[in-house]
Amino acid sequence: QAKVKVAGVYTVPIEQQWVGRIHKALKEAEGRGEIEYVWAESVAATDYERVLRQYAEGGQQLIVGEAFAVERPARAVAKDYPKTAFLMGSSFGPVANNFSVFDNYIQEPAYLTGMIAGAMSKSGIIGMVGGYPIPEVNRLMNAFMDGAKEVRPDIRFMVSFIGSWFDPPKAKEAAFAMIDRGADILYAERFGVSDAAKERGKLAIGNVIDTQPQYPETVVASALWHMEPTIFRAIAAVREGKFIGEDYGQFSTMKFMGSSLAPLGTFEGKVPAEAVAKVREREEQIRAGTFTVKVNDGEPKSSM
Amino acid sequence: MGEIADLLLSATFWAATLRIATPYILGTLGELVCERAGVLNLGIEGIMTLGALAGWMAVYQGAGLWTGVLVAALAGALLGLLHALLTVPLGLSQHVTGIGVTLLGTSLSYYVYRMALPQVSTPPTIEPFQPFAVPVLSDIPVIGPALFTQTPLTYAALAAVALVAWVLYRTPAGLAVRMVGENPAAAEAQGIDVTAVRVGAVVCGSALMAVGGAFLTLSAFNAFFFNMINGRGWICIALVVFASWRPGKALLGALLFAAFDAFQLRLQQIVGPALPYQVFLMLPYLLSILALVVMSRRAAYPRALMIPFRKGERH
Amino acid sequence: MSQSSSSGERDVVLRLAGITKRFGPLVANDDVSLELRGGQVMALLGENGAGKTTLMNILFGHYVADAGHIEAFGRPLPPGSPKAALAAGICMVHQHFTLADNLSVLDNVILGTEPLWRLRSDRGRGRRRLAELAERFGLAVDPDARVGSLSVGERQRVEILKALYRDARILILDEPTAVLTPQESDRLFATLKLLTAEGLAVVFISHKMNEVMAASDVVGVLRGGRLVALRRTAETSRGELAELMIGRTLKAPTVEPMAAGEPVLVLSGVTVAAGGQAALDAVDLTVRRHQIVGIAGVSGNGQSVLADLVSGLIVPDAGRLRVLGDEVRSAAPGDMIRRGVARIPEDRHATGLVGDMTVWENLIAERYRLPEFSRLGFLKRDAARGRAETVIRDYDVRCPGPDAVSRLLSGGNMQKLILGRTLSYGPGLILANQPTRGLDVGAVAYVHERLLDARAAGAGVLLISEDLDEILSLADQVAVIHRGRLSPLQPRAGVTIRRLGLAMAGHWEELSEAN
Amino acid sequence: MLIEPRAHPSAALRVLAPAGAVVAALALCAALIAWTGTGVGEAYALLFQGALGSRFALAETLTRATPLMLTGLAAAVAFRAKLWNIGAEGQLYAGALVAVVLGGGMLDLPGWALLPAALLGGALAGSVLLVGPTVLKTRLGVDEVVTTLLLNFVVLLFVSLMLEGPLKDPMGMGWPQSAPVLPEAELPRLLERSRLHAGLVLALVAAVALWIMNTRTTWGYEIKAVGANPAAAGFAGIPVNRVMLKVAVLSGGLAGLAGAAEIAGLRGYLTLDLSPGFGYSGIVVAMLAQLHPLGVVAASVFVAAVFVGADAMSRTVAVPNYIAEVLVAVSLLCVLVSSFLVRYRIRRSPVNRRS
Ligand SMILES: Nc1ncnc2c1ncn2[C@@H]1O[C@H](COP(=O)(O)OP(=O)(O)OP(=O)(O)O)[C@@H](O)[C@H]1O
Ligand SMILES: Nc1ncnc2c1ncn2[C@@H]1O[C@H](COP(=O)(O)OP(=O)(O)OP(=O)(O)O)[C@@H](O)[C@H]1O
Ligand SMILES: [Mg+2]
Ligand SMILES: [Mg+2]
Repeated sequence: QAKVKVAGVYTVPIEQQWVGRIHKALKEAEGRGEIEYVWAESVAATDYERVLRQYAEGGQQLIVGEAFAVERPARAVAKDYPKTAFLMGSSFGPVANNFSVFDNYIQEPAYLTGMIAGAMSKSGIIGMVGGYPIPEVNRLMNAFMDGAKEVRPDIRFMVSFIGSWFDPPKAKEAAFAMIDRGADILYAERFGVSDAAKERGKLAIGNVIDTQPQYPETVVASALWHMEPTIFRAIAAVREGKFIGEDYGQFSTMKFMGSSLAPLGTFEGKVPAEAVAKVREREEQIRAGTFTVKVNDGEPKSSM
Repeated sequence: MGEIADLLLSATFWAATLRIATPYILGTLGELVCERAGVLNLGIEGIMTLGALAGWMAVYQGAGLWTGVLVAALAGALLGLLHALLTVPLGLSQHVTGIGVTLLGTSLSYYVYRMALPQVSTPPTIEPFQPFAVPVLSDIPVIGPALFTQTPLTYAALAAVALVAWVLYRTPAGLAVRMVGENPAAAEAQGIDVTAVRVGAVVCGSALMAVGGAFLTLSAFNAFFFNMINGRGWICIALVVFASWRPGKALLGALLFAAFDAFQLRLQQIVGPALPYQVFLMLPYLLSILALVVMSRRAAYPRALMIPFRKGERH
Repeated sequence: MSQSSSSGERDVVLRLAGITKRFGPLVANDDVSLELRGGQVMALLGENGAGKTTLMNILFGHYVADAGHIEAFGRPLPPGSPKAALAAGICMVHQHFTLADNLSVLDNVILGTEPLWRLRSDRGRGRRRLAELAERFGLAVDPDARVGSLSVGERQRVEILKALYRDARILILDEPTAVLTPQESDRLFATLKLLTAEGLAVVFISHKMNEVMAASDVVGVLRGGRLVALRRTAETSRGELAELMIGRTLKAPTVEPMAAGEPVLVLSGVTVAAGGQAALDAVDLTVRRHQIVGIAGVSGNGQSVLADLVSGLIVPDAGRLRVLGDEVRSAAPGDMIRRGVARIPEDRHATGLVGDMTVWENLIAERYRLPEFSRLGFLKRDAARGRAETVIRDYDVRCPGPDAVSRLLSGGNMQKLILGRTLSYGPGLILANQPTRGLDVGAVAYVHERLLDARAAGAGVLLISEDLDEILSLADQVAVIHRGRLSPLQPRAGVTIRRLGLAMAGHWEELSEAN
Repeated sequence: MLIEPRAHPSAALRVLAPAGAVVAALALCAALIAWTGTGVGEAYALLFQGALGSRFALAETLTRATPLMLTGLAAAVAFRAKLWNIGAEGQLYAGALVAVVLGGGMLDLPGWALLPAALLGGALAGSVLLVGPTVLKTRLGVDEVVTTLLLNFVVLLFVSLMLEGPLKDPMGMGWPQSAPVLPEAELPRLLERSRLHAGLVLALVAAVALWIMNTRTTWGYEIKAVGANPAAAGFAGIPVNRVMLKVAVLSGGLAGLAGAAEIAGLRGYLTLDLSPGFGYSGIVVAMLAQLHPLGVVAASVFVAAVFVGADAMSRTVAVPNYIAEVLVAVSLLCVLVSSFLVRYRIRRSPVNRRS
């Protein structure tokens, strides 16, 4: 059976959590011998369209990437290459028959981590450091805040955005500033935040990837994103010639195993049992579809 | 407002300021040494990037942290040597060479990082420098926790200020550096090898910058990131002017700049969403410009800055 | 200033053999050989560009000769190393001062006298030694003063101190007196005499014939890079030297008596403040047609402010300035040019010409917007080149042509270019600020002639100069400027160098007693 | 060792030097490519192919060259007057911001006026942004290298503020991006099925106009004089400060136009990553061109070709795509050295021999 030719086009280096998850899923497919995988990282927005076109011209069957800041060109390219399948991270809907979209709909585990954070906080203050207030970030922060408020209604939040995706030292400083003002749990949307928590003996909540191995004493829980369901499904569709424009968003939800709450690991037994029970209950309800986490893309605000 | 006053008086605020200031202090000192010798080094951003990578990579490969610092300094010195060779004996445009060096330093760092670590999807980390409380001194109220609970590189940066000031103002070599920056023809007439002094100053200054970059990967953080320096080098260029080319004032400028950053990070949390965060982020830049305007008349820049000196040519 | 008597047969301390130096096609030094003995003073003469400075630069190690050999005290001197030259006891005071304005006198002097890698420079020792030298040779300067704040004379003193500090045994002075007052020059030569008596050998370059005659033991004349003559000073004459230098004899300018006409420049009560002080203090001055008014003074006493006023760069803070009948109210050099003021600036390199532009481009700098040279914003390049050719011909500017880069012209030719640019439009008022500084005797004579021609043609000339000979040989009326105040004008007749010199130090009564 | 100016650099040398520099750069980078295990020859063939080898490649190279040409001209005109404008990046963003506002129909202009308004408005925004530092320089002596550099960061933050605030696209799902410009405000495409747009024509026209200005007009004359020696220019009656302002308007305007043309020709809407450092690369381009406007055209195409080609190559073989920037940087440094070798000769010191 012929391998599917897949290309990844990323605007950031593959170390970034987000792209890292896509890259990891594709690497796995490659390892299983299903695909031939090539990729380009750190592609500037100006060059994004060219790279897409070159891959399309070069006979790639499936092109995976993030179209967030480059929606228009990405869609234009898809129109010019109707035989190529495009699977793009996007806040918009699918189009045509070859342009599908996905997004990090992991608000469900984010909600659950919020519950854990609410239960673990002694000071009742949680600090949250983000890059930019975009929907993909806001959505998770808001869900997290909702979860925390569920278990502890009087909890308060500090939110700040550092105005950069790539400045861990700065994220760390922002986190220090929050710790200095009383936060004892930090929502680590960016690299650097957990380091601040670790250095000061505070706790942190991970996001997208599981960072507990690096911070065993610090990271209590993480909301994990798994791109495998999305990617594998798209690859299968291409192989079978059944790829159509659709929204893969749901495959990032817990129901489809597209996201999960990371195991408590080193914090097993340290989180109050009562809270754990509540979290497990919610987890079940979410899987069963009896509880839905609200999707709120609005900018989260401090409540100090 | 009381809250803001409390903030400004808290030890943690000043500790953060000093921490944030460290790469600026080292970078600004490095640039200052170059400019004092008459060479504008716009390669700083690239040199800091290379320093950040080289130091981190050495430690990642198993070297000790201080060896990492040394490796960073060496890498910076090498890139500085390139800048120096092109701008001093050859007398090429310092602007363009500097921008070329920055391009080279950053792109080469990224290339090497990707070649060395092709398959990572989470950034590999090292065990960085830890804060170290100086016994006794760190117990002084407010000042103690602010000044004396830093990581070793921050102490090193403070020592570097004193060292650079001493060398510049108290030693024959420093006098030679200042003289080649003021009037290279005069220095040559006193038997000073202008080329050697300028190259030496640029190399040493670049080593300092690179250590400033390495602070980010060895102390402030534990991994190397693309775009890690994030414009810090350019800020140092401004700080040198702000400091009127004096080491003490460079320290002051770096602290002021860092204080704004630290303040801004905290103010966001106090004032909350009253003002967009970008306004806070803009403040340090706008204030730097304002400071330049206020003190422009008094700025005594090295007279021969950016003016090439080739031996045997008319000057 | 009498001839050194110590020229008895001492040892040869310096030997230059067959020095040749080329800059591209130009041969700046052509097989020059020289010998200098201890205690001897050798003057080097030659036109601008004859190769004097180049020869000394080779001796001192700034340049490397293409051929030739140098020996100091019997030992060969490695080429291209000022450090080696200094170590051999050779010191050089350069044509243009080599001092860093922003550093202190002490810094400037001790630089390079200690090993670079010492942990601490011994400034105490430096200070003591400076004080000692100052005492011994009467060269007092505040060691902590910023060089930029010193007067020209004081800077010259620092240059000499630099040499003495290093125990110079051979001292090169390149046009050391070009910017000094007569008194300062006298002091310099007095100091040199003390030093030569102790065995110091001196080479000095000068365009001033009287100095050469008075202070040297031997004279070398360079022409086109070749050493064309070497004479004992006692056995030659000014006339012979001038002829050797430029190939012809020069006669002193003759100033025809002329009746002064209407006023072209009137300053009444003009005050200009600079940095809180009055740079010009209630100055009254009138220049009339057919008249040359000479302003003497030590530089830094307000001359440049006066020149800036007449150039249109600044306006008075108080008082009135009238130029060719108009009251001047705004600072605009262009307006001055349109009124008919010709301006010869003090520094031809810094303000006179744009060195990187061609001769024709420089020639139209004052008039490029007039219909003569442009139309609808487009330059008339042919008209400009044509004009350049005319000026090159009429003013005898030696250069390859209108497209030559003006930086490559010698000082004298630059000056001719400036004269051509500004005098050829028949000005009513001429500002001549140090018009002959650094020029060789031939070029000086040329400039003087042109100024006198303009005077004859009806222009009034404001001549600012530190060269008292120049003032006394050209001016109809003389005044002295001191600390921003201008003495009343005196007819030249009866004013002597000595009186002028005293007046320049602030004793105006000396000037007026001449009447 | 002695460095001596050459009296008359030969014509052959002038022509061969840049070519030699490029060869040297390729040779230096060959080591990096060999490290990956890829054949160097193959890699470079792919590079050439990717930069110029097809209609698509050519169109892409020219598309990327367009903003570089404009920022390169911006730097060239300013540097000629020794106005060290390091702020083209900020000016570009300012231009783009205004272009998006005007081109988006904010002012209710008639359709035909949208495009000219967007382009002119963008240029004007760039001008204004440089006039500030220039006035500070001429009036107060504030170093413009630093102020223009710092303003880049301020502008970027301001753009970010606008994109998250008033200019945020209501249809943008919360992303910090502006609404697209109206179709009437778009520059026409030059080639079917390519991204090449009429911004290139604007850039070429600007280059020729600047060339004429430099060599034939009083403006060019003034700028040269002021750049070479402001004191002498001022003494001769050239209004130095006014000339500086003119230069600022021109230079900032060209950089602003670069941003406006990227919006109107390529992107359609504004995001924070509009420019991958075009403003800074413009300096590189200007210097490679030795500030000659027509040279800027060649240099920008060269830089764009190296980048596009290397980028394409890195995707075909296993060479990290950062090689593109390494190549641009090394080429720049090599061209600098070669331009030096055209003007100077290095020779061994003659020995101090007896004659
Ligand atoms: N570095 C240099 N490069 C090129 N040409 C030079 C250089 N230095 C000197 N020259 C040339 O050498 C010739 C001799 O110049 P030099 O300065 O020695 O003359 P000079 O006799 O000292 O003149 P002046 O009386 O004006 O001081 C000049 O024509 C000049 O063009
Ligand atoms: N940078 C330079 N490169 C090459 N040649 C130069 C340079 N500067 C000056 N020259 C040469 O210098 C010569 C004349 O300059 P020089 O300095 O001798 O004039 P000058 O008479 O000393 O001027 P002034 O008396 O005003 O100082 C010219 O012939 C020119 O060739
Ligand atoms: Mg000379
Ligand atoms: Mg001279």
